[in-house]
Amino acid sequence: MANTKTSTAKKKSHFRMVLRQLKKNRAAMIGLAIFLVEVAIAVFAPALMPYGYTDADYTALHQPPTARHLLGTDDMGRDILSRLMYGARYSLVMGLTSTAGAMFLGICVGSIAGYFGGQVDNIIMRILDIIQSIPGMLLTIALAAVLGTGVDKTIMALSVAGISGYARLLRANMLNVRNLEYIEASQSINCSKLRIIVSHMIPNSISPLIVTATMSVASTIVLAASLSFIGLGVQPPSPEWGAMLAGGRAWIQQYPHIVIFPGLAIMITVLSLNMLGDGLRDALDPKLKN
Amino acid sequence: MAITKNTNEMPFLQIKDLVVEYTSDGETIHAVNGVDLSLRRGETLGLVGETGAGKTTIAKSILRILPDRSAKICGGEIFVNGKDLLKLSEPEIQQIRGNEIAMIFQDPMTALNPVKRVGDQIAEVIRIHNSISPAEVEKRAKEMLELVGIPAQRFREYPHQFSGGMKQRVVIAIALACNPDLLLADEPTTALDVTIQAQVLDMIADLKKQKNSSMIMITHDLGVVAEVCDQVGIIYAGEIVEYGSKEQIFDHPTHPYTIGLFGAIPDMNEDEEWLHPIEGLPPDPTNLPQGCAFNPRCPYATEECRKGKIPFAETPDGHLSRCLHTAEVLKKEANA
Amino acid sequence: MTNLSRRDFLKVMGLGTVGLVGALALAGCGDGASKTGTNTGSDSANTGSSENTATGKTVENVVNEIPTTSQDSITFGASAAITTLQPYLGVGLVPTLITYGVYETLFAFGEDNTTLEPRLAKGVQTDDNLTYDVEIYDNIYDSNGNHITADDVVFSFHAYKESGVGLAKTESIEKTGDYSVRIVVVDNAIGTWDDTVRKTAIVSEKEYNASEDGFSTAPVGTGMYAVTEFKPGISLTVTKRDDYWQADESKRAFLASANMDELTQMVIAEASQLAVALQTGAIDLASIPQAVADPFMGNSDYAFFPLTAPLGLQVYFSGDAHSPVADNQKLRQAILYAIDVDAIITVAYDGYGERQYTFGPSAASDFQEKWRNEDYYNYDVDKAKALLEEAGYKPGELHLQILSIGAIDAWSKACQVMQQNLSAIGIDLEILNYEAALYGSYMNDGQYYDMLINNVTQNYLVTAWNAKLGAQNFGGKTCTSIDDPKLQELLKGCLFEENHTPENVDAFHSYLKEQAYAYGLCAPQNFTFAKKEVGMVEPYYDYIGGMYLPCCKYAGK
Amino acid sequence: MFKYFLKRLLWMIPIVLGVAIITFTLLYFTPGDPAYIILGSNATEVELENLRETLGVNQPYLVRLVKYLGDVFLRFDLGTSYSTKTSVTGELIYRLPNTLLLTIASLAISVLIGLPLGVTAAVNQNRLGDRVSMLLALLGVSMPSFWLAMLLVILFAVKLHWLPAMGVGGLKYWILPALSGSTGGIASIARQTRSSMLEVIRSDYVTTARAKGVKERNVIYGHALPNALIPIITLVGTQFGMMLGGTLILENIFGIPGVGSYLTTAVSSRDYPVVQGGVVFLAICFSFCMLMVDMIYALVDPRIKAQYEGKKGK
Repeated sequence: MANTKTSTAKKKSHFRMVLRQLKKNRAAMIGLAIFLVEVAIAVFAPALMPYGYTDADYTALHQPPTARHLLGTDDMGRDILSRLMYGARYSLVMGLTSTAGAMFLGICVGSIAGYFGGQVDNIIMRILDIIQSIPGMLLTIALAAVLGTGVDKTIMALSVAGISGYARLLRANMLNVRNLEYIEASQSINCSKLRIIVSHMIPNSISPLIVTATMSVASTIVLAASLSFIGLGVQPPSPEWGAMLAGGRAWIQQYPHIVIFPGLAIMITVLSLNMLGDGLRDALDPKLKN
Repeated sequence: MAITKNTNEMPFLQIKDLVVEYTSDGETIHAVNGVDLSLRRGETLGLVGETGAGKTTIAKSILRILPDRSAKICGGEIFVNGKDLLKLSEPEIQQIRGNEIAMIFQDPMTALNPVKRVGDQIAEVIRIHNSISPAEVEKRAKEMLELVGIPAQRFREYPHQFSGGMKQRVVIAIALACNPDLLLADEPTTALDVTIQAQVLDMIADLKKQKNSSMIMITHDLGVVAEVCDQVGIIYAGEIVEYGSKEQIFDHPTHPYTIGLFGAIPDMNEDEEWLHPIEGLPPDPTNLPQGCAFNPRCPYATEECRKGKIPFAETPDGHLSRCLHTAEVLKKEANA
Repeated sequence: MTNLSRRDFLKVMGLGTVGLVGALALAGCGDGASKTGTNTGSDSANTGSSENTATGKTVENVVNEIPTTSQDSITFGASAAITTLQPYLGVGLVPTLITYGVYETLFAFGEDNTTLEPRLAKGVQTDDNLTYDVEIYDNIYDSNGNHITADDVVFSFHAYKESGVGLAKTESIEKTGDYSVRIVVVDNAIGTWDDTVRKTAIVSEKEYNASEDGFSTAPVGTGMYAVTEFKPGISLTVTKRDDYWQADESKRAFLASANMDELTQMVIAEASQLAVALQTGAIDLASIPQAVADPFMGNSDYAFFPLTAPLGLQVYFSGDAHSPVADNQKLRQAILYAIDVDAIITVAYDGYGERQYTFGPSAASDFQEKWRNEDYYNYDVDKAKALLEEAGYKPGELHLQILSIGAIDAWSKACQVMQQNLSAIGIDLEILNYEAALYGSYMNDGQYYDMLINNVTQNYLVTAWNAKLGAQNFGGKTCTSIDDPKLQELLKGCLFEENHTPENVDAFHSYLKEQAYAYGLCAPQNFTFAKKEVGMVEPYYDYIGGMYLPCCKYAGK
Repeated sequence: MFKYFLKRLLWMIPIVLGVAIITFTLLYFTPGDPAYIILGSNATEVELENLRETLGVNQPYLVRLVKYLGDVFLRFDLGTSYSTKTSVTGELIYRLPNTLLLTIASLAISVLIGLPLGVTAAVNQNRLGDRVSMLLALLGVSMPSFWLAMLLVILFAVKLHWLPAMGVGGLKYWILPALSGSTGGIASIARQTRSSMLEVIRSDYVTTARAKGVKERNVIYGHALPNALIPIITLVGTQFGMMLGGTLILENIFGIPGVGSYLTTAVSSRDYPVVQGGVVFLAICFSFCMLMVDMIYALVDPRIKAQYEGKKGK
């Protein structure tokens, strides 16, 4: 039923259509808002922080929330609010960069497997089977142990551990796209293999990856937090949220607030990203909408 | 306004002023706008119209299987054997579905549950409506399969092992399993290729005769109507615009839309340069034109057509047409 | 129901839920703020640890009336997981109930944790402190009735040597008679012979080979106790044997005493859970970390036994050429003066700890009291700044790295305090928090760091010094690659039986302090709380500071 | 069907071999060695070097790889732990029940609660029930399981003393771990069920079922749900993998002697035989469960079963 109501039919690129759809989704907007506020906090952390994130006040150990320290102090008398603000940098940086890294590497591997198919695809798929039969957390732990502790090495570990998910997803999409007519068309006008992959195949199989990427930024943040929780990943004194959680474990009984607030920070970040991810998924795949 | 063709005995099915609306994305779609129908036992009524005219909605409202979230029956009554189906409670209507009234669906590829055995899907409707032993249920289900021309050994196979035509036969077996009094066939052959269509139509016709059940055949294919139906109702934008016996409609089409429909059929023995489609586009159901819904596309439309509801008018040969200019249209058509 | 549009509904629900979680969290911690904890006794008199900044505070034992009777069995909690009971493993992996109670050794430390006493051995002769002839009793039987002879002793020594975790300084052992053996050791340094004969568990060869998991779950020893129940990773129970081979009480070694009939050790890894277990009575006794000790402090239901642990914290300087501290004595002294040891005690040990006055534990037998009043680099920022200038560095120029283990809370906090202290005088200290395994392969090589945090303890200071600074142990240099012949000469001057005199020990202490190669920071005060009903009168701690219950004194026993 | 099952089993051998080689290589290049952890800080370099020799940690890559593969695949001996000298296989078999019990309990709770939640949310879409459950599901998915575990410990063990926070024992020891383990699972299964049910609920065969007079409950659970199961089963499969990983942390918090905590401590103490043995052991359990998931596919959907029997697998 052609809809005669709309005026001139604007040239609506797929991307702008998705954005329009996304704007209508209230929850996604709330998620985006929270996420942007956090990015702002992370960027302006040094200015916003009431105290330096390493300033220790030995007279005020384990203080519960008071006027001076809004969220209280930790086991070394450092202000938890400032550490959470600065800590946002670690979580967001690690979450975003390792997801981007994993996605990039995954796309390379996936597109090679997807395009060439046959023996190449088989070998890559078997290697991915092997990697994926090691439970995710264990693979990340082993990689973190190999590469060592610290932010940069943790990002590498998380990226490498994330490759197989993206590779498999992209390959699956590429296989359906491969035998569509417009790929044969581009082959017929003898485009180079790389051009076909990059300009035709990837854009058309990328949208599910975008949804997975948004969701996996959230799960990567949790993974990074659990790594430092068990002593790998980011080490004290840097205020990574997982490390702060691990630090507060011994004082669960008298001073639970040391544990509660970092966890809350992780949850709110992950919540906002999940809301955004849900919105994106609905926007990209409308039939679930009504 | 109740219309009964002949008033001597109570019609088996009577629909009075049925109104159905869908809501999606904040907009309401007026699918059925005051339909009146009646059908005597053993008779077949053909409902003809373009897709989206509301034919399927009428059938589904009879069985009350409209998607309850987005669809709503706003008004009207549906009497079967004197009982108004719309007033029945859910358990009561469930007794009727599949037992007294059954439906054959349009697309056989999706009408059957892909993960259940074909035999079980037939047996299910038998088991629900008859308290008989499981062995007996299976026996009757196998009989139904044989009846629709499928060997009983294939009882335990799955839908994906059947061709389109075979699947439609299973759907028909399901519909007729409990000897329904009323059969609603929603374009049963549209999704099939031509050779299979004929077989399926013949099968429906003689099964109907065997079980003496009445039927509503929904289709947009006038050939099917000619072969199967006794009465015919032409539907446009959720309203019946012309209603009468098959002979009356085929011999004296009176309503401009019906005439347009017949005109659109390409004639085999004439070599035509161009086909003759009806000009313009079907109306937008969320914003129906005032008065007669056909007026924007009707060559005979006048100002009056755009005001208020157009009543039924009796045509010279005795059937009904919802048009103010019946005489003028017939005169012009006679000498064209 | 008023039509609540989709938008407002979501907003209300979202805020409500986040508020709910926040409330749950605050409710959880609100209770913590009042710090009354859940102990039933009168509100603990102790002031919150946050107010006072007194250094090294200790809390007196408040149990005034000593109970007259005690229980026959004790259930106690400890955080170390017990996964195996084998005799020949690394340090700290097997509980003392097994190493002292079930297995026996040729000799063992007496009550003073210093003098060796015979246990399985009857007597020993040696003229050069290198070759020893040891005679053992002829009536030794293990809990399965196997008779222990010289062959078993030789077998046990070889098994321990092959495991690779011990007897690195034992040359050889051979049988010289049914009940006598000859043992030759590498050198006659103090501690070498002690470690050889007091760490090797003597078991019956037949019994050991018969056990298919090498005594991992069902050990058979000659000791006073036998294992009655063992759930790996969960709990271990030992009970007193009535058929102990040494019937003559006067001849029994101190470690062979068994003042308690049945002992059960529960594995409770989490500090807060250890406290809850003691409060709820699931366990009778436990060493409670300071962080969760509040409910028991000054609580008259619990007897309290504080101990300054011999295993404290030390900081070392690298001798490797790459490091600015290697050949700059003034810089090392400036750094040591800048370190605020009392702040470390406050932060790392929640205020309960004691300074060290030399490189090693103050409880060691060759520790000299006069060292306590010497200026052992007491915290003095001005002197530190002056020395830094003398060392040739302006504030902000110097960047140093200290190697530590991220997972050990006390070490990580001590480093963070030192980081703050050094930044106060203009030195940027970076903390290399590595995993234990990585730390282990870097610690004995100065090229990976400028400073190192570590801990060492022995019952003699000289053995501790030799273990960390003895050149022969680290390929010609100290453990942090410092090459100083005078240091080695002074070390050898007090390491052996004949020259282990106070003057020589003090000479080495003063030289080491002067050169500031290595520096003792502080040691924590461990708290052991026991329910009154346990009736413990006097505790016994072994040389590493672990309480060994069978040797403690109980009322009415 | 059985032929396909056997083929997949045979196919697991090269995969497990690959896992063993990858793990071995990863560990070989991990800096640091177990000596310090076994001997403690009192040990001198001479003693450390002596232990490294005994353990054979210094041998070249190929020598150790061949010896290791020979042990595992020919003699089925996963070796003994460096620190505790106990046999790795024995220890893993002792610990596996705890890990599997926790993982399967969490998975069962997730499915038993997540599924009906998802179905009811889909059935009355956009009504109150749907909104509330989907919002809670969103919260459940966003809450890190180890933080939730600590919150539960604070509330139920430390403050209220209703439940033990640690250790292994009767049923009440398993409540908190299973609850924190399954919250994430409940949430993601509910969300997945809702979306795949929404897709299925509009399809024609559901209308056919209604037209047959089938009661609404049976229409939803009897006809719609079986068709919506496929994507849900895929999710449950991946959930199992994630939960197996997740329990590593929960075992750490609740002090459950499981394979997870055994491996995490072994990785940080470079106990190579334990890590290699453990990962191979977990990989076998994991791929076996993935195979079970594929078998369940065939049970639920005859089309996939036909595909398995017809051509060579996926």
